[in-house]
Amino acid sequence: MNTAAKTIRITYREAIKQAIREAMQRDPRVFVMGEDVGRYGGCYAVTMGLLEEFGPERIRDTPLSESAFVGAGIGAAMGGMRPIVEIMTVNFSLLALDQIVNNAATILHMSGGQINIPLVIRMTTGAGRQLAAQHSHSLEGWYSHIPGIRVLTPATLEDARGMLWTALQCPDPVLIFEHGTLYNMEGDLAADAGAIEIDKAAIRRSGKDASLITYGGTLHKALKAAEELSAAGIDAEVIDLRTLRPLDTAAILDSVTRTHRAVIIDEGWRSGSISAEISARIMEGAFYELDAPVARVCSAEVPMPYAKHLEDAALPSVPAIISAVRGMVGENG
Amino acid sequence: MNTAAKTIRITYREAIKQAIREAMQRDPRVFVMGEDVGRYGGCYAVTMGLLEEFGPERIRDTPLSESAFVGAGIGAAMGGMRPIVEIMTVNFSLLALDQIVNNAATILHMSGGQINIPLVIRMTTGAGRQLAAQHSHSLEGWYSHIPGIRVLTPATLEDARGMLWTALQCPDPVLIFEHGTLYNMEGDLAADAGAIEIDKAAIRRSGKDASLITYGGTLHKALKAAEELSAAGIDAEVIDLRTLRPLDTAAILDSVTRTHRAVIIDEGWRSGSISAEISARIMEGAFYELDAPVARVCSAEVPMPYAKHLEDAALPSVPAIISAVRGMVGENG
Amino acid sequence: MVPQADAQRLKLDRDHALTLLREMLRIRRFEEKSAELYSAAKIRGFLHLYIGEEAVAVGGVRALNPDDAMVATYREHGHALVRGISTASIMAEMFGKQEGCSRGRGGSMHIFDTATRFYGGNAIVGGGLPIAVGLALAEKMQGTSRVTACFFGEGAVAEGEFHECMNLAALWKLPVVFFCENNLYAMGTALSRSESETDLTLKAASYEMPAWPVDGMDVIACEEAARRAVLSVRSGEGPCFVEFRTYRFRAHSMYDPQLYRTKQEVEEWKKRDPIATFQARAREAGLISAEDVDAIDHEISTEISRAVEFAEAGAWEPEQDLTRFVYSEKAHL
Amino acid sequence: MVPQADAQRLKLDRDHALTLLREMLRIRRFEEKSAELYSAAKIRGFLHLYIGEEAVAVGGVRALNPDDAMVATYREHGHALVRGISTASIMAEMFGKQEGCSRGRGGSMHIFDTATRFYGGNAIVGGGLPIAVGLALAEKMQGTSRVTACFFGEGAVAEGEFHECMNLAALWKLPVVFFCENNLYAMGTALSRSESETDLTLKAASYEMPAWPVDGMDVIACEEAARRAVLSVRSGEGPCFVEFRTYRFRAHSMYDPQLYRTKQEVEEWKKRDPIATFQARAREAGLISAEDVDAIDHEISTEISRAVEFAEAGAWEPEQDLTRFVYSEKAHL
Ligand SMILES: Cc1ncc(C[n+]2csc(CCOP(=O)(O)OP(=O)(O)O)c2C)c(N)n1
Ligand SMILES: Cc1ncc(C[n+]2csc(CCOP(=O)(O)OP(=O)(O)O)c2C)c(N)n1
Ligand SMILES: [Mg+2]
Ligand SMILES: [Mg+2]
Repeated sequence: MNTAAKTIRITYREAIKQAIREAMQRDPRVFVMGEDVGRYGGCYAVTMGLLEEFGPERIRDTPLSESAFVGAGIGAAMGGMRPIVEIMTVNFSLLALDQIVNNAATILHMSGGQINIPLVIRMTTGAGRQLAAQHSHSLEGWYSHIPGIRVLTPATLEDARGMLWTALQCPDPVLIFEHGTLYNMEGDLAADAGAIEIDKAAIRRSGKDASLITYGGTLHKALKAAEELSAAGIDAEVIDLRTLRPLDTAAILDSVTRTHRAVIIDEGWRSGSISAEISARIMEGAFYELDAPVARVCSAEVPMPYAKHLEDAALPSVPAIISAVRGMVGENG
Repeated sequence: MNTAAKTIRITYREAIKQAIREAMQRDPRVFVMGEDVGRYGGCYAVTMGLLEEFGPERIRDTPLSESAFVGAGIGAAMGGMRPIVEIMTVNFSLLALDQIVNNAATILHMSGGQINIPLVIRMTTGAGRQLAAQHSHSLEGWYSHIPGIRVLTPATLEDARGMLWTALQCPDPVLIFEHGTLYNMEGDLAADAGAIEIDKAAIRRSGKDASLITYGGTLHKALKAAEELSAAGIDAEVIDLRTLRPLDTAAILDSVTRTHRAVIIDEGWRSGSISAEISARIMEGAFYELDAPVARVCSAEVPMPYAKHLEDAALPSVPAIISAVRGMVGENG
Repeated sequence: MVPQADAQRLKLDRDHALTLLREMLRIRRFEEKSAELYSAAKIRGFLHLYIGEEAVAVGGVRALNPDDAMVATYREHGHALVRGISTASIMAEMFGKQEGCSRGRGGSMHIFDTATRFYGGNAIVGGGLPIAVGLALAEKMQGTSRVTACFFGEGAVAEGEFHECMNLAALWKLPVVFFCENNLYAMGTALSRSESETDLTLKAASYEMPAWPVDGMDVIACEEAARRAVLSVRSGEGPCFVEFRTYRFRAHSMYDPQLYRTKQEVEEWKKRDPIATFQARAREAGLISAEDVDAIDHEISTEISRAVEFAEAGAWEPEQDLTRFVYSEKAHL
Repeated sequence: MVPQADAQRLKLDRDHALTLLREMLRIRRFEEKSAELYSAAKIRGFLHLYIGEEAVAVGGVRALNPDDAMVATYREHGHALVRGISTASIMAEMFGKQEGCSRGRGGSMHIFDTATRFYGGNAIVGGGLPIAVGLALAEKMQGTSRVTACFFGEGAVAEGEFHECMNLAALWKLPVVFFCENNLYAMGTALSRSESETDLTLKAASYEMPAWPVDGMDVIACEEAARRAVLSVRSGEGPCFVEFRTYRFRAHSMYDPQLYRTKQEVEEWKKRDPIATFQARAREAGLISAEDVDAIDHEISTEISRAVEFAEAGAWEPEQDLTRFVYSEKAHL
């Protein structure tokens, strides 16, 4: 039908807001709770205007009490609501980690399957804005170590618009990480864009020479690198993981089996990042397919410095991705 | 000299206690702070008797305020003391994680190298005692993702006795994870056993057919597996990592380069565990040396169930290690 | 601070007296049997006995309606029994059997039962408070008149979560009642060693929350205070805080040399045994007879031996089901 | 609650008046320049201005001895300036230059200086409190008579860490003074929307900690209250809490549409501008003249332009030094 053809110009921020609005219109059990989501309009303006539309009961400003309001989200979910808890940034989520790891992730199991926790927690993640060591973490990969939760990392307008509703339908706790540098990303989105599945990776660019495996904020760096590589005659495939837990291992192995080379790009600190898990899974599932060892382009292992040139040096960069690919396509290529 | 020959019969618990006692005798800046370290004698009796010897100023019982007393340890270290903060178990350390990640790990860097934090944090880790989902985490590998801290996992009497003093000499924050199943481990220790380096892995059993790479509570399972394998004619090397951050990559690659096969044994949940990082480093540093893909024997990805048979099934086991090695030595072996 | 509504004393009649005695005795005998079974290694992990504190759970839980919700701690056998969870399913849970209320996945510290809205059994001190606040938030948003009761020990008062939850509940006038079980010790730490202000009702007052203390060894007083609090909360006046002044007769858990208190102190408190004193009172008042007591005793021991038989006869959950209940089996709720 | 010692009013003489005015004006002009440089993109990341609150830092910091310690928040330019950290090194820090007090690694939110015992600059709300408590613990254990001052906003009062730290400090009678800067808003959240009890001194009282409020727009009152508190703390009577009632004239940070308050409210408060009002008072009292003010203004603008030149002329830390200061460069302290 031709409405499907219609598109609208929209930002990542606005796409998330529309997803929240639609969810609140469709389901009276849905409400938003977090610091400054109401009167302030959200620290990154995602919830701007929703207070006026839905009122203070459903757009709840909370005190600075991360552990209590995240835990209250768990309890409210048990009690029949569908909370969307916003933690301003991943950096502050550490104050609520006990509630996430010891309650949200365990109660379904500890209760022998009796009690579900249909909770969605949204938070901003990532560096790139000179916010220094306490405001620049990328811990989404770290969170994906925890059984019992799901970890989503929307990197496109479609996913920003569509993952939330599906997450709200999920009977288990879902964490959604929004990279801070994406909020102003603007583009065209189908006017009727809606819910979208949340457990499959996506091929954002297909190619035959190497697989660039990434997610979130670094997806766009990988796509840019792939462009530049194609100019140099190297045809790279770009995989957007979309979901870090559960990881879509099949999609990863399938791509590597076709390209025989892989570079993982991850804004997390290298050691113990999700990039390590991906490399290990390729080791276990596609070892004999590899023409070269899997490479990783991650953040330097340093608390993020404030100075721009040092921050840039600490983060995965397009040139770094390109040289990693070139290095490997050189080898038995 | 012949005193070196003298040994004493001692438990892991007692070895740690002696290390604490010696440190407190040698350095007046050293003190112990934590929940029930004094009157109760320590939840695992490690500090039993120290209150009587050193008094309540230096063996400080704290309220149930993990974030405050861990943070107070950071401040006290900045202020010239040498605190040994005991967090009863790793499960409760999540309540103090903000202080560890956002302060202890960052302040040296954020201050441009001005401020050191010579803090030691000890905690019990691991499963195996039917304590269920909230009391059975093995998060030491997870912690080792954080730049700015050091992560130690003493698995032998020598390390239990010797790592603490060296950790106290270190100008940076050191986390020591003691596996709960080791406290009653008894054996002979040199009467003059003392400080020992904290950044090198150790070969606990040398072998030529495969490298079993592990640490902490699973070291003893790996050694047992190696014994049984040797009976079957497979000569396995056992590497005790001892320190998870920084990882002794050289020792890992050196062993794999000799054995051409590696199995990593880790009590952490498989996805995103330190075993993934080790596998990735072998991929990057010894790919062409491998006769078979690196394998991992980890904990099942489930909040730990209470029932014994289910807990046993969830944890790395000697038979699982053996079959992983057999599987690979079968291959082009 | 005491709401006046329903302030007159409860009229105690024979049935009421028999019920109170039966409920307290059931807990006492159930736990004496549990201790025995722990020594027999039928029950493992941590086992925290409530012996001495029975009047609190009996008074507190009886004040609730069947459709109210409740949250408790790892010392929750008593609360679960009074709430009406079957003795058999609780015993089976502690045996780790599939017939247990949590299918043997939770054990003694994690009793859950949706039928009675019993939301655990939480082994993190303070960890249940945010959940209770969230359950109450859900009730309020859904416009019910249901109350959520949150039981916790005085040790939890030192945790940051206590502070955050008291404030959030009072700020939002949520229908939650905080039942603080002040047994004077948190493991080995006396209240005076963990709180600068030991009058806990003053803390509650600092959140503008009505609060009052009650003799936790007097079951009638406990029931009255609890009913008064629940009534006030149900009437929409916001949360209440009740401090039950009680005492733990047994060790904190099964391994506790009790170095932190004198035998004499324990003996003094035993003179105020809630069961013995109530029984005497009811006998004097001519409400019950020696025969009644024998009958109740007989009835209870039959119930408990049946529960043990049931637990013994129970099945171990199949090992291949290990990873069930990590994520929900239903796609939607 | 007010300790009587030193309760008489400060005698204000000409020098004192000139100093107070100069200190407040320096902060004001420094931040006006900073805002300008932010628009010019010389300063990046988050920039939180203290304009309107100058009297608090001037009064509070002046009450300290040179060897006392202090901890502040991300809104700490004023405190750093009054403490005596050079204008040039603070400006260079915000430029991200190597000559900055934190070598450009910290930026505006992370000013550190060991020479003046200025322990940051913390960007986690409440995150500095445990550090201050620990610094005070170190002083007490080392038997010094030094005091640690902890500045934080009223928003931090909702955090669990506030509660844990107030209790620990009072319980252990530590030499720490809590200076709460109540500017009525935490980002966009008014105190009445975040606290069930808005009289913060009552909260302090619930920890048995002496506490009193003071007009934070009156620099004399601020200095008096601070001196009184510091004196009481130094005398060994344990911690004190002072609530400075003040107001933020500017946005929370550089991106804040200020939807949460009216222009009129801001204008009302501006009538109480601490600088204008004090200047008028001092003029009336004949303590200072118009020429004095011009002289100070001139002096300050020279100092600030020198600071900007210094920052401009500063060097970028070499990129290859990126990972310095993650771990200490000295093996021992
Ligand atoms: C956050 C946390 N810290 C420490 C522990 C270990 N622990 C278990 S029970 C307990 C004492 C709690 O005392 P209280 O709250 O008074 O309850 P009680 O045991 O007296 O019923 C402690 C310290 C824990 N379970 N959780
Ligand atoms: C733990 C935490 N949560 C949220 C934030 C985001 N944040 C930064 S400043 C601020 C407001 C703090 O208000 P207040 O403590 O009153 O200090 P003020 O900014 O008014 O000086 C918030 C919510 C943070 N930095 N840390
Ligand atoms: Mg107690
Ligand atoms: Mg404020």
